[in-house]
Amino acid sequence: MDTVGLENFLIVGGILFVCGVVCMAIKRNAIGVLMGVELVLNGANLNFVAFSRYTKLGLDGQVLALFVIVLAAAEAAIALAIALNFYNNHLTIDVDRADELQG
Amino acid sequence: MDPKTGETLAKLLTAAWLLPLLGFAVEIFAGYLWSRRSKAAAYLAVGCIVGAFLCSASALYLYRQLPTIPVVHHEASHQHGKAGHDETKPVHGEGTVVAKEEEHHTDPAPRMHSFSGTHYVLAKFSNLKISIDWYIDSLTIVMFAMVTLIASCIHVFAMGYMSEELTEEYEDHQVHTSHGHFSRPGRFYKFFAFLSLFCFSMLGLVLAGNIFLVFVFWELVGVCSYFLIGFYIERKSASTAANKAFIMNRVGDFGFLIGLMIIWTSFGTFQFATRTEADGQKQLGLFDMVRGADGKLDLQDEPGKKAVLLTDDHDHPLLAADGTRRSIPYILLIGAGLGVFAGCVGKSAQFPLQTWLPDAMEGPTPVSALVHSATMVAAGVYLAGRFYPMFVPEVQLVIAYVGAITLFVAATIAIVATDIKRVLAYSTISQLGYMMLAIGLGGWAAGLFHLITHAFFKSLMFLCSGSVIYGCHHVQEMPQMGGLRKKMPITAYTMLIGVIAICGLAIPGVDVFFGGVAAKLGLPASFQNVMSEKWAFSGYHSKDAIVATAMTYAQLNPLHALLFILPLAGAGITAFYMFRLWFYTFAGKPRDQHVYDHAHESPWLMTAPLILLAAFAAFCACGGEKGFLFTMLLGSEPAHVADGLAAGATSKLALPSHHQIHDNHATAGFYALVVAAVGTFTAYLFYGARQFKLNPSEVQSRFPWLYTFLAEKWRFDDLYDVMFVKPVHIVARWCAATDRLVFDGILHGACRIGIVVSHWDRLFDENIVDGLVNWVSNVTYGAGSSFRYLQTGRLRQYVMFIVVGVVLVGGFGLFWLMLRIRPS
Amino acid sequence: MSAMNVFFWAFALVAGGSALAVVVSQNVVRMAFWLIISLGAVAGLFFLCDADLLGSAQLLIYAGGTLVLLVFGVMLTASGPFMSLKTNPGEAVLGGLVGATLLGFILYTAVAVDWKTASPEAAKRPAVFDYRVNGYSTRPLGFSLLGMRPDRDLGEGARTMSVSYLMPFEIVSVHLLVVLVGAAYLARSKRRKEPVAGGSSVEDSAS
Amino acid sequence: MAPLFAVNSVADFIEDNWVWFFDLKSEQVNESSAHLAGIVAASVFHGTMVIGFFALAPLIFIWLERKVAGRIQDRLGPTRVGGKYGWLQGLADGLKLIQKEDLCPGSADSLLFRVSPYLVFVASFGAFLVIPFSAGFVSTNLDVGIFFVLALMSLEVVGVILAGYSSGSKWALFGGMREAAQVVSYEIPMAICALVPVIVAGSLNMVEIGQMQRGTMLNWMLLNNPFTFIAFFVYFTVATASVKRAPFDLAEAESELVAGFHTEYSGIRWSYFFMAEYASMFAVSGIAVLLFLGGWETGVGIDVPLREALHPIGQSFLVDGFNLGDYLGNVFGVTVFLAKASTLVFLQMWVRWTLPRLRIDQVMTTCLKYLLPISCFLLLGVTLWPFVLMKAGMSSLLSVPPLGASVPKPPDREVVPKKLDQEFEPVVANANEREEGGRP
Repeated sequence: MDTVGLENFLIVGGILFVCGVVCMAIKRNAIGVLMGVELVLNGANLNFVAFSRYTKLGLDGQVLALFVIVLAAAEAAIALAIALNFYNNHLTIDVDRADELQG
Repeated sequence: MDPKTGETLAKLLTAAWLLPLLGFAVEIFAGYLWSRRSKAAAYLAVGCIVGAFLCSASALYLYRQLPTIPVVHHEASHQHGKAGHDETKPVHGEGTVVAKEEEHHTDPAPRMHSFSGTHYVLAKFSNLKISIDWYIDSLTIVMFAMVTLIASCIHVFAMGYMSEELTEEYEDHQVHTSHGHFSRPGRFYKFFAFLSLFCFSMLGLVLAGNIFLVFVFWELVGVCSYFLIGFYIERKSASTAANKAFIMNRVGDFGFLIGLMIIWTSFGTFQFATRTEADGQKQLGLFDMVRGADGKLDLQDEPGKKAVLLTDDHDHPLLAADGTRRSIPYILLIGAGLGVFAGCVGKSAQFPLQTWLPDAMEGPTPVSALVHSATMVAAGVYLAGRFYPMFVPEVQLVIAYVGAITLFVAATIAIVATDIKRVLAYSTISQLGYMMLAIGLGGWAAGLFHLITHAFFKSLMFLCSGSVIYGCHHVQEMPQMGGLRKKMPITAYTMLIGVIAICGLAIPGVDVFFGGVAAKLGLPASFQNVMSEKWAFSGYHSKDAIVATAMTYAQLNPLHALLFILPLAGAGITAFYMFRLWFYTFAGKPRDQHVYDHAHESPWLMTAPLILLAAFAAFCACGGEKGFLFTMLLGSEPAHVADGLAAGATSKLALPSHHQIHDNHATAGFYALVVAAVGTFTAYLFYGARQFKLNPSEVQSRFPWLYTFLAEKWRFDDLYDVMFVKPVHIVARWCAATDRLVFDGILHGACRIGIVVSHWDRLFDENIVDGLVNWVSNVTYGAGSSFRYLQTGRLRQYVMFIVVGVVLVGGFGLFWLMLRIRPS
Repeated sequence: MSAMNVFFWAFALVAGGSALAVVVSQNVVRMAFWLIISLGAVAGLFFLCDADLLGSAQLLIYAGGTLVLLVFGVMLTASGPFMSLKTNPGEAVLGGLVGATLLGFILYTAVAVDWKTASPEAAKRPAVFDYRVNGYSTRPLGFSLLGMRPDRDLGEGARTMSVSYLMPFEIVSVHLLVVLVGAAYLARSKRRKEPVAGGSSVEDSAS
Repeated sequence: MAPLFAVNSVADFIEDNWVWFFDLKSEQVNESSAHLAGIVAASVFHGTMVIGFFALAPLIFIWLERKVAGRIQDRLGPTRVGGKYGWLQGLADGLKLIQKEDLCPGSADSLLFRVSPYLVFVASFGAFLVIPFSAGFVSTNLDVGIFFVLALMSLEVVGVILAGYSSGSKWALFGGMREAAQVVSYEIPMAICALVPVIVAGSLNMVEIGQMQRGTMLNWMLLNNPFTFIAFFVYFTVATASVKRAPFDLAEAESELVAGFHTEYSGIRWSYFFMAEYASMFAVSGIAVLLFLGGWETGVGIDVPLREALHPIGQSFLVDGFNLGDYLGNVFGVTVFLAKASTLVFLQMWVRWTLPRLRIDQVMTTCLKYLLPISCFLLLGVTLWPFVLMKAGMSSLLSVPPLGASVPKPPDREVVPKKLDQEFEPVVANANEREEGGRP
């Protein structure tokens, strides 16, 4: 008997999501922030896939998850390039130092 | 064979027509692609025009191979015409008998073929259409040959004459600027481009098969003439002359346009000849509609409603839509004729529009030779000839008088002119007058005959004068020349040939002698014909024909005796001033030693055309009335016009017929010869003789008023100045004053008001509008300044904001949901 | 207890625990390591959902690609061995609180909604991508990316193009190309104009 | 991995999830009729066999490596342990490594240092989850098999990087970074080359790909068309590089980096790296065999008759649903597969001891400037190849039925891609009729 249902997946997704958000919020390292973003995306992805498995969403959920994965890879590449540039300009990777645009 | 030959002829002549256009296109766009020193453009132009000449010559050869049309119908009408003539002029019955006897002898040239067709339809309005037509008869072909031959010679001559333009830096000594002489890049290529364009236009004019197309090319040659007269556009005199020529021509062309409008509205076609289209539809031509085959105008002679009824090519009446016969009011036909003739007057520099031609001598001499003597100005005569069947007797009388007056006036002015080119220019006007006179008098073939011969000897003389000018380093005043024949013998003697030709001198009695010899020797008939003609250069034959026509006309219409007296006198005057020119220039002693010392013969490039043209000037009319050229022209003569006039008896005028003219030929020739000889001799006495020399200045001081009158060109320029220019100036001055005072005043007032208003406007703008905007911006700026502290620039803080925002929104949302759910 | 339950709880625990470890770790490379574990576990969850292709893609792209990239980034931007940027404890506590609240909301939503009734049609028909019912998802997925929807009977007159993914697929592929070029452009090494005090290793790290 | 959970509730687990682990061709054994004891026996048997193979193969290969190296270098290699050929040398090495102390350098990041060997090990052995040894011998018949294998093997590099980084040594770091750069680069042409036969087959399922190549050697993917032919050699080169074998073994270049990323490792953790390396070698060779060299087929056309002959033997032997004859056929297939793969592994060793090591820049240049464009060209070419055939009016290059014509349609596949051209239809129909009697 399967006692595992949609809710379980949603809970795991939620945990991943919140971990990602918190990671984004408290990490000073730019790459740490980036990892937070990846976690958030994965939490969302997990939801998509679970919905596609357990509800009528079907193929759409998987396709969306696929797109998210692909775009996340793209985003990671760009973000890392930005981080490298940032490091080249500031000699640090601390995002708190990136406050030149403050009011 | 006929249509096929017609096609071949059309193709040949079209090629000859379009070749110069090709040349023009290349020359004007790629003329100095490599260098302004390159003669490439000239070679191209010469190649094109020589190619055109070869095409024309082949066409001429082909055309001569065609059998002539049997003259049955023509004979009949001729007879008929004679009969009518007999009725009107019983006095000359004797002449008819003579004519009858010599019928086959005096009419050696039966009608020749004519062809026509369409290249391209430009516009079509139901059954009316405007198209690019061609019309080929012997006149077309002769004109083509003449134009291309002369143009070829002149192109070659111009290669030498214009060689000074072969430079990057041409200094114009006649234009003075604040920095000395004006200098510009050479325009050698441009000159030849315009020459090519001109040739194209002229050939197109000749080939055109409808009057509208003639008008198009008419304007094109006008434009070319404008460009070429104003070739030295920086010279004030040149640009003025170009403008003058153009404006004078506009006056004539205005008449032409009116004529065109009348024709278009009355006939619905512009086409000359009747022909069957490709779709089998018959397209009636103007000539067939107006006149029947016998040359008669079908008059509807109601009082106050005189009209000409239109017929088709088989003399069947043409019906309008309502079943009545189509007709054209007689007055309109006169208007059309006069209108078209007005165009001819302008183009051929006839009285009263003759003043532009002498000024046109500002152009380079080859231009004068080609455009302003040999071909373009002859276009007027050509058109008059081409349009001849459309002229009613009244119009013809006008033409005759205009021609007569022109020839006399121009000849008298030529006596006192001293500029070598101007003498030739007046001579040209005078000779054109002869041609017009001939056409007006019914001597169609004579007039066009003179057109051809004149073209040869006048272009020859112009080129000679060009050679003189070139040799004397741009000295044009005859009083500074003299004795030049030793320095430039070829020029001098070719010029002499031209002078003799134009004067119409001949050796009397030689014809009889040689004719006898030829008969004795048993030479072929054609040789006998040639030998028994007078030994004279071309001008004699053609002018003789005109004088003979005039004499016959004067005999038929004694009221118009002046039309005989004026040309006769003109012949004497012509001889006088032409020999004056030659003696002045080439004979005697040098008057200006400096000019004489530096004079030199022109290079072979320029003298070779002279020799060729001299040969043609001398011998092109060989055989006179029985000669090749005249026979050719006669083949296309609308001879039935004269007969038709006589038969119709619509007018009190009578036009001479061939045999009548022939009767008077010998007599007239004798008169003309005597008069010319007297003129020549007088000239010799004045300017050539070493002993018994008469002094021209004495004559001049004896009749100062006459001299001044002639030197000021009969004061036509003054007259026009007073009549047109001054009034226009006065009106313009008034307009200017009105403009300055009234309109400018209004404008200035409006401006002042505007300034005052805008001053107030500015105050409003600066204080109220700007104040409002500034206030808004200040407030915005203040708000932004206070809000900017929210923008910390800390990434993680923003994330927190987002999360907290989501939590808050979620919390409120949940709260609200609970509130909603609980009551239910 | 079925194997599904076993695997689900195992993967879920690994995924959640590792995610938590990512948050807690101070060293970036360790964070990356935990992230790999977490993402791998998520891939396992994908497999449990019969999303074979997605699971493999997750492994290949995330674990194999993105994370290598991340580790590269870490090493290229590290100014010393085992570098770590300490989080302010206050911030950490605040973040934890806010995160906990957010988690509360999310869990409440996930549990409170009856997903079967929320989507009534889903209740009527069996789950779409159960391996035992409908077979593998790879081919339908591939077809849908090519513009066909074999899994769905759209009925008469359906606008088939509007529900397939050919267009997004093309856009994403072009997007990837652009990203490739853009990242290469952004990350290219720029020679420093003036030497920076104490930054002797800058040249190496940039190259 | 199965025994881990078998402890809990083996019966329940297997009954629910047999399809996850041992795909015993479910056409004969449907869920309701599965007999518990037989399934358990089979699973235990297979589990033991696969695990045993995983454990034993590296030992054998290590011995083989040393022997081959010795022969190539004109020496004898191991001679003493276990008799004449020193065939127990691997075991002796293993024992020695297990006995060694598990060291962790002081400057290392101890957690990562300890964990990364496992990561590498799991990644390279995970590949065997989906590699079929024969038509019926595959632990998981995954529909995205080849994709999954490539994905898992790409994880290996993470472990290497972490190992290099966490060692706290510059040799290790350099080795790890080199490895990362190299493997990440070579993964791309490797995946593209693997896609070339996948496009021909129209399936990612490795069992399907293997079945398509049944029959004679002409049916092998290698000889299917010019592009797959070239792709095989490119793939083998790239695979050699991606498992960091010489001449591409820059990550552990002894002459430059001491031992590269595993400089600081010793004992059992060190041996994990080596077992992983040899497992990877075998895995990429197995993939090459499956994709290009006919998988478990001998290539001389005896397989199908042999299986047909064996099929009637021992229906429902011992347990309901277990077919002894088919099982023996599968064993034969496994033998063929292992032989082929081992040959390729031998080839890799041969290359290692023959060719000198490249420089790192040469390695990268070879990949990015040559192999990558070539593989892209191959991909393009193989995509366009059917059109070339269509224009030429041929069904295939070597005038054999087109690939996969003899494979019965899988029952779980509902949508069949439409054939490109109608001309292919009769050929397919004939092939189906001819092969109808064969084992499905």
